[in-house]
Amino acid sequence: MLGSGLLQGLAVTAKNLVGSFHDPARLTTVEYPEQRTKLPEAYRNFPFLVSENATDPMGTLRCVACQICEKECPPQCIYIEKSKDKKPDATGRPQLYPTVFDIDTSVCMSCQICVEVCPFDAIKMDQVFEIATTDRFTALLLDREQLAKPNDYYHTIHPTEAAEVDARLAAERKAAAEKAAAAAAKAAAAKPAAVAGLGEAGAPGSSTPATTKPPAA
Amino acid sequence: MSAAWTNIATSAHSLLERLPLLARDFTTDWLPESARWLANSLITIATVVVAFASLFALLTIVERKVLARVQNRPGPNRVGIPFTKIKLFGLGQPLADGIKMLTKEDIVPRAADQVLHFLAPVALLAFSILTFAVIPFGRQLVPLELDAGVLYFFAAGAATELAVFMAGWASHNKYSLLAAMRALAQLISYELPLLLSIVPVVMLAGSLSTVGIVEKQAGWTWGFVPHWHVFTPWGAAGFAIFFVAALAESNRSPFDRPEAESELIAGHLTEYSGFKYALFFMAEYFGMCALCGMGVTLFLGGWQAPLPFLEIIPSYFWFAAKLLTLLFVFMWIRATLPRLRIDQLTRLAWKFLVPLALINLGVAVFWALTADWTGAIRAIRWIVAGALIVGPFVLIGRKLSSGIAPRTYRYAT
Amino acid sequence: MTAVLILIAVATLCTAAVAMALRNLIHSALLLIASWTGIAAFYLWAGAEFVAFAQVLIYVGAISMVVLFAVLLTRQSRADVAIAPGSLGRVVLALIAGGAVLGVLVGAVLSTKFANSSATTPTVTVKQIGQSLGGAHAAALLVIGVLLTVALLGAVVLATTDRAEKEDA
Amino acid sequence: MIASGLQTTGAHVREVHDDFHGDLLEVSMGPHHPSTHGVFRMQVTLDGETIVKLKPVFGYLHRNHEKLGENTSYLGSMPYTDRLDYLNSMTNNWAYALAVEKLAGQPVPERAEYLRIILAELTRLLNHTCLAGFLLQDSGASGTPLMYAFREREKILDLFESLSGSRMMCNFQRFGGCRTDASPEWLAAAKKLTDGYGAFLDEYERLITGNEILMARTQGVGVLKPDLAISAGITGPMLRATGVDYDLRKVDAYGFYSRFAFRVPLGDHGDTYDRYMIRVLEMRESIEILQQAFRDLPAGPIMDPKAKLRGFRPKTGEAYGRIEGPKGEIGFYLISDGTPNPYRYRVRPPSLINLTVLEDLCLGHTVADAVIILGSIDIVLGEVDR
Amino acid sequence: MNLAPLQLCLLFSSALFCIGLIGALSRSNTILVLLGIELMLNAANLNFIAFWRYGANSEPATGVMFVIFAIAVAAAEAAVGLALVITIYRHQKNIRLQDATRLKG
Repeated sequence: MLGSGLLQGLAVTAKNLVGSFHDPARLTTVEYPEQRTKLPEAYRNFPFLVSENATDPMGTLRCVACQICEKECPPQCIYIEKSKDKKPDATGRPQLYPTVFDIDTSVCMSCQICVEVCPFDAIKMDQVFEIATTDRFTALLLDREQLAKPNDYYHTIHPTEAAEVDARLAAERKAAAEKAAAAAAKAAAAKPAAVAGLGEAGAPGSSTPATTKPPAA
Repeated sequence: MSAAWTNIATSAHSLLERLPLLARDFTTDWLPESARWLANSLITIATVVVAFASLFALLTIVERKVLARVQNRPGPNRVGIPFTKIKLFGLGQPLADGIKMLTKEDIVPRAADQVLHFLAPVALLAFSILTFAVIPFGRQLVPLELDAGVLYFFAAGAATELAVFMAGWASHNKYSLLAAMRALAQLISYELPLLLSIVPVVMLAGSLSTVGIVEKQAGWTWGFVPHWHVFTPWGAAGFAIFFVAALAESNRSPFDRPEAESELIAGHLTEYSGFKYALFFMAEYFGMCALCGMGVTLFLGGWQAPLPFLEIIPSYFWFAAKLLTLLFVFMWIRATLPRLRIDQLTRLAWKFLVPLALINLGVAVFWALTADWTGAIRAIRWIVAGALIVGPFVLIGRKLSSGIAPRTYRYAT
Repeated sequence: MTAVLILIAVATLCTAAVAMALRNLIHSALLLIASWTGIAAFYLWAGAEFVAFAQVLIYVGAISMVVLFAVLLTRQSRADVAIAPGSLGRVVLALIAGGAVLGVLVGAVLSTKFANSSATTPTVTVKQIGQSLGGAHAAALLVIGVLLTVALLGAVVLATTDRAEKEDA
Repeated sequence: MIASGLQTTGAHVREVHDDFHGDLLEVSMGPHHPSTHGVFRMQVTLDGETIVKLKPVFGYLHRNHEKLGENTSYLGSMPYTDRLDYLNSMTNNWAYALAVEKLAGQPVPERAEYLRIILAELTRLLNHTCLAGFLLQDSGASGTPLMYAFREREKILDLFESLSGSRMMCNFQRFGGCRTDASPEWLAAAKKLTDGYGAFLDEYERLITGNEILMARTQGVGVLKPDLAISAGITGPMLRATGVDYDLRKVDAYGFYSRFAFRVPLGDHGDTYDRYMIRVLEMRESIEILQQAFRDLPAGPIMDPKAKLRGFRPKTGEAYGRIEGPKGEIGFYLISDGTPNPYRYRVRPPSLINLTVLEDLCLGHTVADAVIILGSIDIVLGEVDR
Repeated sequence: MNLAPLQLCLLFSSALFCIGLIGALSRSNTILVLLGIELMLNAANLNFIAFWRYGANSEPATGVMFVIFAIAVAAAEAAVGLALVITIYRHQKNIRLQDATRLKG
């Protein structure tokens, strides 16, 4: 009372004034373009499409154009056109692929639901946040080529998550390969002589483990 | 030997002390006698204006820095020397701000009173510069030595309120108008405690001349307690009242009612932009500097050194140091306190500061009458004077703050 | 010196005359304040600096505020600004009366031979003023003090509203 | 004179012409005004500086939230709830998840419930800290308390970001659990923050709570009577500041709140100071809850294994899920017709309902008071306008 | 015409007095009437200073004293006068002098 509260307040501000010169807990400013904080691994901004192979990103997209994300996206910012033909994916199995895959990042609200609903681990959240542009119409509409980023990029931004995904994919593919091999063996047992050679070629991807790195070439 | 040294030291000191005057006389020496007076005056005016304009530039950045540091931010630190990477702790900021202000579009609302809208910042700046005329910046450095200097200061200062009103009214904006009303109410209320708080000083110094008042505060008790007015019971109370009233007169937080940004946008400045806004800003800082300068002159011993051996340092340096300290306290208070409501503000003036200032006047009379008490009886003088101030302070403060108190809270069971 | 006086006089008279003629109350008040400042300048010119500062402090600092407050508190609608019928006649009458008074005064001033004025400016220091206030004019000072107190109380009583929520303004 | 001049300018300076109150002034505060916390407008009629009439105008931020909810899948509405009260996305998520879980009869694993409580209490800290800062900013404290508040808020947001990937739009809860699990490092960081929060509150209170100016500004200003509060449906700290003991954490004991020991602070005056202090005291209780939650957090899954992400179609029915959000009772009312989208989706926004008494609180006070009263109601326009 | 400075001052004050008089007589706005009266007071003050400056002075400070007291009286007059104006405004919702015909509100 009688001004003691005011004096107390002045003491606190004086302490902070002095503290900001020597106490890093008090001066928490990070001067952005020069200094940057480390982004947390979970940080998400806009989605990107995972491709298995950096040299041929369009050929190795994990996306099979199933359009689940397009349907689930709350603000409806994804537009996909399914291919008419099938192309072999990273595992060599023939798959549909998106001929058009657009994300309007001016609409996208970074909710990550597309990532959660994707059964193929094909779409993931990016961490690029310096996306300012002078062109607000076309520059924010990202197409398939701009969205595709290699798997090792995914590893650099979300290492833990990517390792889990890769392990899971490897397990799935191994299981699939084993199943295919078992089926082939069964078939081979049934027709030992005629299709013995074909049985080995029947699962071409089985010999290649799930590519976490692009081939050395 | 030592006497010789003392002599040299004294002469060096006096040379340093009179350096500004010598420099001025040197420049105007070649002029005929009749023109020299005019030239000297012009040089004085130019020096004061340039000095305080640079101080203003410095203060803007310092204030932002202090506010920022109090708020745990680094503050503006980017602008340095252009086209280089040198940042100089952001000292180039005022320059950049100045360029920005100058090049911004000057918008005058269509319905505004064009002439008054233009005149308001000009008048404000003119009057606030006028107040510097009687402040003694150093031992011989007073631009205009007036017999009624203190009266002049407050006369010139009173006119600045008018400019605030003009700005608010001329803008033809409701926020500005409300701000103008608030400004009037606030300034009328605080003029009184401001003047009353300096009456004891004038009374005990026996002079309305600023130089005379400063010279009265020379000397030390026991060789280390300066005879500044603030070191007497009535002086301390008077200084506190003066300080609070000065905060209000210069529209500084917690009395920045007229431009309370959280309710009145920018008050009377709402419709001002560009250079006119900069003029307002400048005038406000000038007014603040002038009031602080007056506070230093009246209560803090003006250009007197705090300790005898420190007299070696020239007097104008001491004035500047005290002025900057007071300005820093202004900033510090701004960084800490929330704003008062307009009725609380006027109530504080009329029901608290004015009675206290009147009581303080009585204490000053007591002090003057007991000037010849010596020895142990002096302690009684101090006790009586102190009690006469603290008692009413507590009583009136209790009365004023009745109904507001920290509360305790209960919890649901 | 005379030129300065004439300059001050012209400025003061012009502002006062325009202030009295203007329709806009705020402009009138501000111009009158300028006029009062001109009078203060005259006091300075005449060497009465204490009076000049008192004039500025009281007229520009205080009375002007009260006037502006009154103007703002009695804001009027458009109807009030219109010239009331018959006011033209009043203006003419006022001009005639004012002109007559001016004529008499000017005639009197011009026809009077004043005693040789002292060439030296009489100096009056603040100390002297203080001494005569406390000495010869002490009674007047007390009366003025009482008058001001009564005026203050009277103004407060007059301006206080009956409404309960208006408090100590 | 002034009237004639003002009439020529835009609509915002129109004079009220009234035979009896010729000197009333109508001022439109907002939608672009520094103190209205977003695009909110207070149309105030002033007699001098005293408010004789106040009309809140809102809807400038209307985004069709409820209709969107009816046209989006249950999951798709989750990120939209973030954007209701964008300071408190975690509690919005929880309230919505609770409603859907009620609708679908979806159980939630124990660890997820604990995580929800941790996040909700962190959100409460965050919201109340912000409020204290904004309130002081509104009363003119040059930003210092606000900056201190934001310094602490930033730490909580960092926690949210490292857990959910986004500072404010967390989109964290799912029907039947939470989206990601909290790592031990995250829990350690959160615990550290909680341990240090009391010290911050102490400093903050030293700075401002005992401040005579603040007390003079807030005590006795904007008094809300308990009966008016109840009949207007006021909830949250604003209701408890009037002395009504109503906290959904105790009343509903949703989640595992019944397992936690905490107290509910109550005010006796219902004025702005009480509203501020109740929030400060609630923060201290939140710290208690957080400490207990960190102590008792069980291991286990965070997602019910039977929970469905895609093709989620709750059976026909209706449900109302409500929790004690930082601002009051935030509730979601859902009607399912068996399709993937809700048939009816309705939000009970505490900000809007608490705002309804604004005029009652402000009448007879000055403009300056209206600003801090509005600040103490604690609205977020995203939730008011939806 | 060769005028003594004192005569100039007196002419100045006469003119100011008449402006105040004309204003006070011709305007119907109470505030302006009050201001006209203030001007007349000021004109009188001018005379005091003029005679103090140029007249044969018996006592050095008399003119100054007169002006100081006159200013104090003027301040009191302004305060009471404007309070009256506000009261009139409250009663009749305008401040036209002609309408203020009743002493009782």
